[in-house]
Amino acid sequence: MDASLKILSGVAVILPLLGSCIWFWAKNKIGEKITGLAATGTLVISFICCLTLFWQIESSARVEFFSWIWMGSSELVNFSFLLDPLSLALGLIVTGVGSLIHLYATGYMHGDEGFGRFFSYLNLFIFAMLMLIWSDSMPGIFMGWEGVGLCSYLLISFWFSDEANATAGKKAFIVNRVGDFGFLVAMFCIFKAFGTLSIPEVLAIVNSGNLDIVQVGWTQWACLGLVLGAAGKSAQIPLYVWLPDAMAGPTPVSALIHAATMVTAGVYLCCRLQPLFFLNPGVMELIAYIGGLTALFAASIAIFQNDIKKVLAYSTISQLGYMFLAVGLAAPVAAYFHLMTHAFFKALLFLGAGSVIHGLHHEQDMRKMGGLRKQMPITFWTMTIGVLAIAGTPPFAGFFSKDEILHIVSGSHRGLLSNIAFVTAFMTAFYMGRLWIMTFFGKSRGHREAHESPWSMTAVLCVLAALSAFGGLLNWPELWGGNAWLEHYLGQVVTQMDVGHGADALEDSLKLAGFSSLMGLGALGLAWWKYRDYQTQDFRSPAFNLFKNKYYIDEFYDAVIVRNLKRSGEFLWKVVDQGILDGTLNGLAYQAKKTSERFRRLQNGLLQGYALWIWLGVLILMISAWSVR
Amino acid sequence: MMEFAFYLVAGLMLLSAGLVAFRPKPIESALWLILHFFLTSTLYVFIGADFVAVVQLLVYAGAIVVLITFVILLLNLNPQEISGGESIRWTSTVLFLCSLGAVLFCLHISTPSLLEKMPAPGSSFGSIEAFSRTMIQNYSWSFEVAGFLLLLALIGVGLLAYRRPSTRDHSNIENKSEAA
Amino acid sequence: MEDTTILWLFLLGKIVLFFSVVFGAVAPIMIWVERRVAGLVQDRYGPNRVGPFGLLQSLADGIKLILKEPLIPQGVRKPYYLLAPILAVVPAALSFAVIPFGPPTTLGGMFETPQRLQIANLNVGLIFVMTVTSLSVYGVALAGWASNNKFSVMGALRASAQMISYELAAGLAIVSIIMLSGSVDLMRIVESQAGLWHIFPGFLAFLVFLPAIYAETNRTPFDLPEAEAELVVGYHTEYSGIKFGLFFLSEYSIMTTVSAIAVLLFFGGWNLLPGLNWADIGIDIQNSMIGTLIAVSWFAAKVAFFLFLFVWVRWTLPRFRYDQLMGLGWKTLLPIAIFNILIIAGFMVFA
Amino acid sequence: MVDVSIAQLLFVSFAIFSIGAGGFLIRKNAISLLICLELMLNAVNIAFVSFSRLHNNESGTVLYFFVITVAACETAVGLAIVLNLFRLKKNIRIQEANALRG
Repeated sequence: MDASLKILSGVAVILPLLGSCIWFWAKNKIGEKITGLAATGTLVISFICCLTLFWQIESSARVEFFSWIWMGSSELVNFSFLLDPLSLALGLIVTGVGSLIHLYATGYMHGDEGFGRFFSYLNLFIFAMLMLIWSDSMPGIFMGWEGVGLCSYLLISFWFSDEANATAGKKAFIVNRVGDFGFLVAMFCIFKAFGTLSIPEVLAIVNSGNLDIVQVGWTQWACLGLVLGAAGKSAQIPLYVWLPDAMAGPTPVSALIHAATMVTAGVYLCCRLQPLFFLNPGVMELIAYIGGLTALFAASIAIFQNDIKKVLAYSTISQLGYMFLAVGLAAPVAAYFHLMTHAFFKALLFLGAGSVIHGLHHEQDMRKMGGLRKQMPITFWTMTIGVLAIAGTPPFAGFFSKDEILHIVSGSHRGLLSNIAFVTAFMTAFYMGRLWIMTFFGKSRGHREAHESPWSMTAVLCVLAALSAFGGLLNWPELWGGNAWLEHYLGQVVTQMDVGHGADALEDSLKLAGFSSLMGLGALGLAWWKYRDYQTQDFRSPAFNLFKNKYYIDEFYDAVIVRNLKRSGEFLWKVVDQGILDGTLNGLAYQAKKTSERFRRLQNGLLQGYALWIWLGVLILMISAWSVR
Repeated sequence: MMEFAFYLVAGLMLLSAGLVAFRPKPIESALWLILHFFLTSTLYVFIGADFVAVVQLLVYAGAIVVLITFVILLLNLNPQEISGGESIRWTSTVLFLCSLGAVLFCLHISTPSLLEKMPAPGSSFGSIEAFSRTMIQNYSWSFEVAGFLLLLALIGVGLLAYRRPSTRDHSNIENKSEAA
Repeated sequence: MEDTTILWLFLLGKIVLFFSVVFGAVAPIMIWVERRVAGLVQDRYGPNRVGPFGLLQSLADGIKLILKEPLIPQGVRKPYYLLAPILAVVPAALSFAVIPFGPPTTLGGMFETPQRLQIANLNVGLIFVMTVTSLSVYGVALAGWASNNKFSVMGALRASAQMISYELAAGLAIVSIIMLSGSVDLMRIVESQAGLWHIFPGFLAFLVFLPAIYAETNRTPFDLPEAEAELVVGYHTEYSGIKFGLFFLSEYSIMTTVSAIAVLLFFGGWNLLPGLNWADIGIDIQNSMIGTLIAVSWFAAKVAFFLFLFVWVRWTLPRFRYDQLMGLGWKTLLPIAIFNILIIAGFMVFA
Repeated sequence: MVDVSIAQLLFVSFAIFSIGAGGFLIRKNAISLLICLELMLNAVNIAFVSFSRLHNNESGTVLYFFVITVAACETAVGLAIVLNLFRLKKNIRIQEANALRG
């Protein structure tokens, strides 16, 4: 049984890697259509492997491949996979949504000269993501972590000929690197504390409970590092600036990487190392507050964005805020559930926006859209399902996962956070409604006739619409008679905070659910009223350009960090290097030259001059000899 | 009387040395040099070193100054070819005077033993036998080296003075005018 | 000991006697002899008008030269022009001081201890002679250069070069004789020849010495500088009157000196014959006045023979070319002289 | 034999040396330099011989002999150099022979 597991997981991971190498050259040899289908094919195969793995493994399994020789200490770090519910669930999403998006991309990227290159990067991304999720040792995760960051850079600046895309890519990469720095610090601390880096061993030691104070101190630092890493990768408060700019990449990329998979890595990491976080509750609190604040903050900006992809980017940030909020309140299952449903409807929304843009020939500004209901019916209906799902209307997946989180937040009796959560939920519904209405209703402000996307794109949209519609079944709460499958499935690995199962609990949850869905519908109605016959006017309030310019965060970062960095760099270069180091060196050489110059003049070729000096010498010798006799 | 003769010779020597050093024309200084060497050999006779006196005449007056005189006569330089350009006059005069002063000062306060008359030399002082015995016995090695040095000088001069026939220029013979 | 006044008088007498004989008698007679012999050799009479057999002819020439107007050509470097003849004559005269013309005698009882018939009793006599001969080069060089004409410069150049190179050969010959006699003092050299004259062991030295002294005095086979045909009269072309006379005088005095040296070094000075000494035939040259006179006259006869040899050689041998002359001096005489030193050393060690 | 003190002899020797050195520094043409050099060497010889007379052993005179050898070589080579200088520069002014400088 172990051998088959090894083969399956190996194939699932190695296939995308091989694929990425092949597509890079194969583009002009075997034609666009075939490369597209072949790339999607590799993804489908690895999805099937994941599926079979999912069926075969009950609790968790460890697959060893080969061992890295770890530098320095004799500790051997072996390259192996930890296939437990957490990693398999996420693996399914990654490969599933990934293959759908590959299919979509064959249509979307049709005719682009970098077609092969695009698919090789995508495959490479999938390989890195799987590595991140499945490897059992921190260095393994880190390798995946870096690989994913690299692919996001490559894909964001895919059309690198345009300066803006290139800088966006660089920005993303650098901000991620700051996060990776946190991750590295965490790894060092863990190694210092526990002497090993493979996660099962670390968790075993932590669960055994006999930790001395020093080790706990080190774990605290580790957790802080992990939070920084997660914030970097999942675009939370301090390091979220790169995600909106990442929209410069092609839409499938945004859908796959910046909605479904990569951004969830942070959440996965926190869930994976949950016992570590339990050791220091302060950090959990920090995560919760970061999540809440980010959610509110991003939602407020999303309301005033005019670019359709920017709106979706900020909505992703706020939804991730929700997930971190859940993780912070020790509810990893809820976070995971929201993560999965979010993957479905956010991918759907992004791809829908993609087909709108595709239809309008790369027009991204919503003010130039409108009235696409008739020209793009399928996109319209699938987008409607997505908007309803994210707004949290009852039958759809979004309602169940968000309601779960709201339930937990209100249950944890943290007043501020629960208010934030509810307000953000209202705002989310509002800006999604605004988006929905501005693109599909009202007069067509665009000057060109839009056309429906080809079947490859619309088919994917329909599948995703179905998933986001029935996603809620994954974790139908027991209170409402569901079997809460995900809770039991993930329960084997992570511990969920219990919200209570008594009769009043059911009553509360129903009340809560009713209130949240009413709020969502209300926000949609408000949006309908506001933007129904939208021409050009928009909010005209002083706060408006504050929100519009994203609270001037970018400028602030630039002013505080980047400029200072440049200035200090320049200072070091000019004053220290040029001034002091070179200065002393050149100074010495100059002095030597000057003195030798003086002595050179002494040797003027005059024979009698030399004789004079000799004579003086003799005289001096004579006198000194005589005086000393 | 002998005292007076010594002072006379010493005075003449200084005079001739002065003339040698400071007469403008080289040929004159060469001739004065010959006189100076004669006076020096008489000084040696006064001291009692006969062999040295004769060798002085034979080698210095008879060979070295002949060489110098020959070169002066043959080159037949006209005035502007000889001296020209400002030389470091004042430093040398200052130097010369102060050194002379220094010497006088040293001699003046030197140990009284220096001022006494020298004892009469041994009978064989200054003769060829004594000289040659000392040289061959004590300084034989330096004698060989001196011989070798002469050989080297010979070869050196040969090389330096040799002019390949092609490069000989006869220009300096025609345009000679009033000589030094 | 003798009282000093007599010694001083004796010294004065020697000086007066010697110089009057050499300058006064020998030079004029030699001139006369030379012209008569030249005549006879060329099958003609020599000067025979002035005095019996023309004996007074050289006296007449001398007076003519003295009374001639001292002509100084224009363009001549005056100071050095006048200095040159003096520099030529002085060294020639100086060398007589050292030559012993007779055995140490008491002049028939005038002195208790035998006195040297030598003007200056230098124990470095022979080196002094060499020094003086080398000084005579100045006169020649200066004369040629001072008279400021191309021919005399060429003549002076050749004469001095010749004298310098042959001085070397003569010097080395003399060195071998000094090795034989073991001393540098001329008197000692003559006494060491009592038994065997140096000519026999040092024949090779004599063979080198003879041509060297001819070259030294610029005489016949080597008289290139005054070669009438090419260089007019050589370095003393511009000289006339007593200045020319002085040059002539210096030439003849050097000839007498050199021949005297030859006699002293090789032919035993005043010793009678190689095997035979004056004592053997009963003449006491040391104490009796007549003995001394006989010895001195025997010495004078030998010197006269050498002088005659000079004249004889002059009118028989052809002149050398300049490169032959220099070649002979450097490439043959010098090596022979050095080789001769080795031979003499061998002779002394084994004989 | 004149009985004279070493100081007087030394004085004569040094005076001549100074004159020679002064001449060497002042004169402007190469041959006068050589002549002054001869003067200096001669002065040194006087000192040697007088000290040899003072201590009554012959080493002084032997050294005198070696100094003379050196002087002869030096003069010969010096004159050869002057000759070349003359050929090269058509004059023997010392100031102008200063090519060998820093």
